[in-house]
Amino acid sequence: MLADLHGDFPLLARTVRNGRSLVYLDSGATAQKPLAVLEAEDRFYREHNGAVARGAHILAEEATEAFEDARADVAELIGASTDEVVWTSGATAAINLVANGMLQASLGAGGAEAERFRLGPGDRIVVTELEHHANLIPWQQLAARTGAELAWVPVDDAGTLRYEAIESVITENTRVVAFSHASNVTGAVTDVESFVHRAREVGALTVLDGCQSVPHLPVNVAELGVDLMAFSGHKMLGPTGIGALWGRKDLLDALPPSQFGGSAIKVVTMETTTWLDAPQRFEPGTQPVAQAVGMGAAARYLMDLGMENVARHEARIAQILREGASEMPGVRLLGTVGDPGAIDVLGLAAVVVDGVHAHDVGQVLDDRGITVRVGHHCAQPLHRRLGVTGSTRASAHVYTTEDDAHAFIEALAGVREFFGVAV
Amino acid sequence: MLADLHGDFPLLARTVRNGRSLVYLDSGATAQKPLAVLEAEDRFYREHNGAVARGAHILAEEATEAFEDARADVAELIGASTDEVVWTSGATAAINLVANGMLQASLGAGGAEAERFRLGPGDRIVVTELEHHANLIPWQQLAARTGAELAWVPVDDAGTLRYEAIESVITENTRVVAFSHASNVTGAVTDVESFVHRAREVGALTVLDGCQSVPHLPVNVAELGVDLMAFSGHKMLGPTGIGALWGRKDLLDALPPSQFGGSAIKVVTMETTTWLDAPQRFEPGTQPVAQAVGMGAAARYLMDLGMENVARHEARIAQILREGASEMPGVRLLGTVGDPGAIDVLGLAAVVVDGVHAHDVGQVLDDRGITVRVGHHCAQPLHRRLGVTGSTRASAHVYTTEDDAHAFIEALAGVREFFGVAV
Amino acid sequence: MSLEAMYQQVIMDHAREGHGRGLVEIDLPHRGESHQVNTTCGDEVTLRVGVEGDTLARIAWEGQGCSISQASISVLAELLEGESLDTADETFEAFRALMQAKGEHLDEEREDLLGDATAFVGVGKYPARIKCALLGWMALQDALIQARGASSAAVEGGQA
Amino acid sequence: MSLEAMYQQVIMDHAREGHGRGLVEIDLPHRGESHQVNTTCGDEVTLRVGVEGDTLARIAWEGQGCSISQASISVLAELLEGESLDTADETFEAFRALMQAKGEHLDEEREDLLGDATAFVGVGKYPARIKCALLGWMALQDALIQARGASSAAVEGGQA
Ligand SMILES: Cc1ncc(COP(=O)(O)O)c(C=O)c1O
Ligand SMILES: Cc1ncc(COP(=O)(O)O)c(C=O)c1O
Repeated sequence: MLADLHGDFPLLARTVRNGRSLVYLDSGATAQKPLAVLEAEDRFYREHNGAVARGAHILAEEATEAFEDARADVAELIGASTDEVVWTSGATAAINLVANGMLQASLGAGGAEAERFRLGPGDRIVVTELEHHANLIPWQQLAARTGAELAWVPVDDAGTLRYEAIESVITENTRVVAFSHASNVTGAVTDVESFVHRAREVGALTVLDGCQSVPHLPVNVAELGVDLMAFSGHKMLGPTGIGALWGRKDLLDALPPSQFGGSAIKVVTMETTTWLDAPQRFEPGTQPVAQAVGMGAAARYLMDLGMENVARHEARIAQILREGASEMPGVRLLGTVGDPGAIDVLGLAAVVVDGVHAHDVGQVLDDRGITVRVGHHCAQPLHRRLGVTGSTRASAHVYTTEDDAHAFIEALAGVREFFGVAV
Repeated sequence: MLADLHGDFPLLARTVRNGRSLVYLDSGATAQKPLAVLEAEDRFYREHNGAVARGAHILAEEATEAFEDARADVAELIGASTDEVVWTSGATAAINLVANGMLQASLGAGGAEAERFRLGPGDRIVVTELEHHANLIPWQQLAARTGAELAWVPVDDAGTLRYEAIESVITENTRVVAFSHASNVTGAVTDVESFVHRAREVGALTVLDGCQSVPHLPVNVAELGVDLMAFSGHKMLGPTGIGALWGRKDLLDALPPSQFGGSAIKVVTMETTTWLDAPQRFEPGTQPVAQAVGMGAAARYLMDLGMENVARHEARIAQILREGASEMPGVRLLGTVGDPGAIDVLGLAAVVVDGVHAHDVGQVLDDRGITVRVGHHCAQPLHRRLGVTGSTRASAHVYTTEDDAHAFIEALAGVREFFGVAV
Repeated sequence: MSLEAMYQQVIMDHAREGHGRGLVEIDLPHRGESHQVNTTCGDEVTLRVGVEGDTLARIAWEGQGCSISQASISVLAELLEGESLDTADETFEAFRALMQAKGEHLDEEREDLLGDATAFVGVGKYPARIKCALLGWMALQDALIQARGASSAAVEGGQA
Repeated sequence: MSLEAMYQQVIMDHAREGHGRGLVEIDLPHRGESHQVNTTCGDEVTLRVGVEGDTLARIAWEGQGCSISQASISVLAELLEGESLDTADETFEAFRALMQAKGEHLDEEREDLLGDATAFVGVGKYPARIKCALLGWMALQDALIQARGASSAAVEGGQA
């Protein structure tokens, strides 16, 4: 287990609802921020704020250096080269950058180099049935606009991906396979290799949604073998308003941009524009500089803890949450408990309480100072597939203690009684 | 004149290059931040950070309230209704939101309501020759993708818009007119009414680039009569990583989204998605919450100063900068000096020094602690039209003093001598 | 504010009982129907009204959701069926005011009008739950607009 | 670091003189041409080289830009025309090292190689200006790759 990190996270010291101490278990939605991140952002504004990559004066120089150093830190966290990391406003924006770039390519942008991104009738896009809306709707809409067909790898009744379907779903005409590294509902960590292997066989691009993996597990893009990966800052202890797209350099240099503006260009006339190479071609306009600096500091904070240690810590929390929930009468845990030895599941538990609506479950927990997420967690199709409209999710991060996890299980045990549902 | 506000802006107290005090004259690129903004963001992270519009727990409630209050503050600054303000990652993103929405519509998205956004061959898009790349390239590329034609209102040899050309350039088949409220190079404030009048005659949408007006002038969207307006947070004393699109509610509710993800949706199945109304339909994914809170605080700070006062203050700075530059031998001021009585020009001056490259001019100023911007300021076509590749721009904000402006003029006067160019 | 103050017994009872539940055909010339979704949680309600003269003669609904949303629909059905349209409007306005009151009680006159619905006073303390309590009321308002309209056709409409 | 230390007299002189300026045709079998743009300011250079055996026989260029970029092209033209390709490579590496040295001098051996080009030492203090100083050198490197390649055709290429 990691040492107790509460001292690093100012918000965790606050009290809620009638002076109760806060048990923050909504890190799957957004994480709290360590002082290292808050101070990095604040220092940037107080000492170095200036336009990046546009000016030649001292502040512009310092700001550019801070911005690029942060990019290097984030690249290091995922085992990538610095020039393969594109700043975006979040993971959602990163995924849309890829999908909209493919739309631009499909409409003729990008010349011969963009050929591999062109879609049309007869082509297939593959996702999975457990995707977060952010990694479903962009592909669904890309399919609708280009005439390509959307197909998906289904899950079974427990919410587990049916890996045996990969071969038949990822057909020869599949051009892109988008899937998440870990589910924000079941917590299951995806066997990436199964997808990559088949995608390579048919020559499809792989786009990984790393939102729930990068903050919690050791992630190395070279080892994973995917082509592109999106992740966000706010879930990995960084600021809001920032995220990143990682991609193989040759792909990024060929993908047409879909957001246009200053600083991303070589030459602009009224009629035509030529783009810089990646990452700059995808970074038009004034950049989220302070946020990048904050995300860089978050990456350093995580690397200092060591992602192996983080993963082991959260595996222990997962065990308490998931075993506790699965053994509780009248409570259904979405997904499987996970193997206590392996890191095959995130430190989260989404549960359905028989006879009590998730909103009501959440209200009882909130009253105890325990903040969890209720609803469909932006995964409506998965919830529908599991026969529920919503669930109650407790999710952990580096600062979550065993006590936090026990508090959740204890409070959960009292919910049905409170609502007078027969136990 | 405004009182000296340096005490509110921590960065302005720092020293640069060999201990010189900083004269910050690059606010046109990005503004410095008052304590009120830094503290609002910091307080948010330390006390209220939580996912917005998704959770039901106390932090989610507080974060949502802070986020929506900030939206109301920004709306108030521009005289708009709260539900007409969409958060974006910046002005560039806001303009792309409109252009990419029109692309989606042109490809069939959005049903009958989106009819007014559809473009194709035979349709015309109008911009001006002085646009920032952020308000040129999105339209240029939209034209290229849809087969519509791009036309522009030209400028004269001084860089002034040729208003008399509006009627002939904005033809009956013009569907959208995108133009800036104030030029970031000449500083000229646009006569918006001339554009709006003609656009209405032909039934074209008007999109205003308010990047350089909202931070410096009283702006009221209802009075301006435009349909949509983009502006960014960092130029109006707010954080990086945030901006806004304002639009008439009926238009925003009909414009198809072009970025897809969670929280923007009503119902999602694997095959289809239905969207919420504006502004949420355009805000998929985790929002830049802390940045919105910071931008709201910036709006309040400006409203407390009073935008009339801000404009008057900067008009005085403009006079010093522009008269000083225009009277200097061997120096060319881009644009016109402006009328000392009227607020027809921003507090900025872009100059070309005969025989000295802008980079070298900037270097001399930087050595004196004066930070200005050198280059094409993301307006290559305008510079090309004026026969230069770049210029040196000093630009002011609320904290700029007369002394700052005089320091620029004084240092500028020494540049040609330093480089041994005959005076 | 304790949890018990929010989940008053009246609310728990209504959530269980569900007055007016069952989406029966309403055979009146002036009728309306509305389907509302609470987009934060996906909860839904379909609510039908029938109007006779100035009277809100029938209310019928089907839906699923949390105890707050279900109880509040049950309460409004029990409270307003058979009342005048004016009373329905006033009660709706009073309920909206209660939701905005951040947990404070309203004046006696409006509380009288609200009857059992005053039990929802605690919900006003929890902004995220106000939508739950209002779900049925939004459907009612929408359905009544149709019933009052020239056409008596049932139209699918709106969102929470 | 004073401004005068950056803009040394050698630099000012080269900026004025512009050795090798003029985009003459190079009539040698092994030649190359490169067009480079400094995208921060739009400055451009077109540079041609001719190679004879192991010798960088000719350098010719045309361009416009700041005094740093113009002077550095002039210096490289003066310095490297007639030198061996190996010397050109070594000098390029030394110049790159100088730019990375943040205003510090290099060892004597490399400074000897650099000659007049050591005057650019102050540029290393200003990250935004390093691109200016390297513009011509990038063009040279690119043009030499072509000249050395199997084909002797001049190819348009690259960016700064
Ligand atoms: C006139 C104008 N339009 C658009 C922009 C782009 O704004 P941002 O960089 O904040 O996206 C700028 C600033 O760079 C500008 O000055
Ligand atoms: C699995 C997954 N994908 C994508 C996202 C979207 O990320 P963001 O909201 O940071 O854009 C999230 C978080 O909401 C997520 O959990």
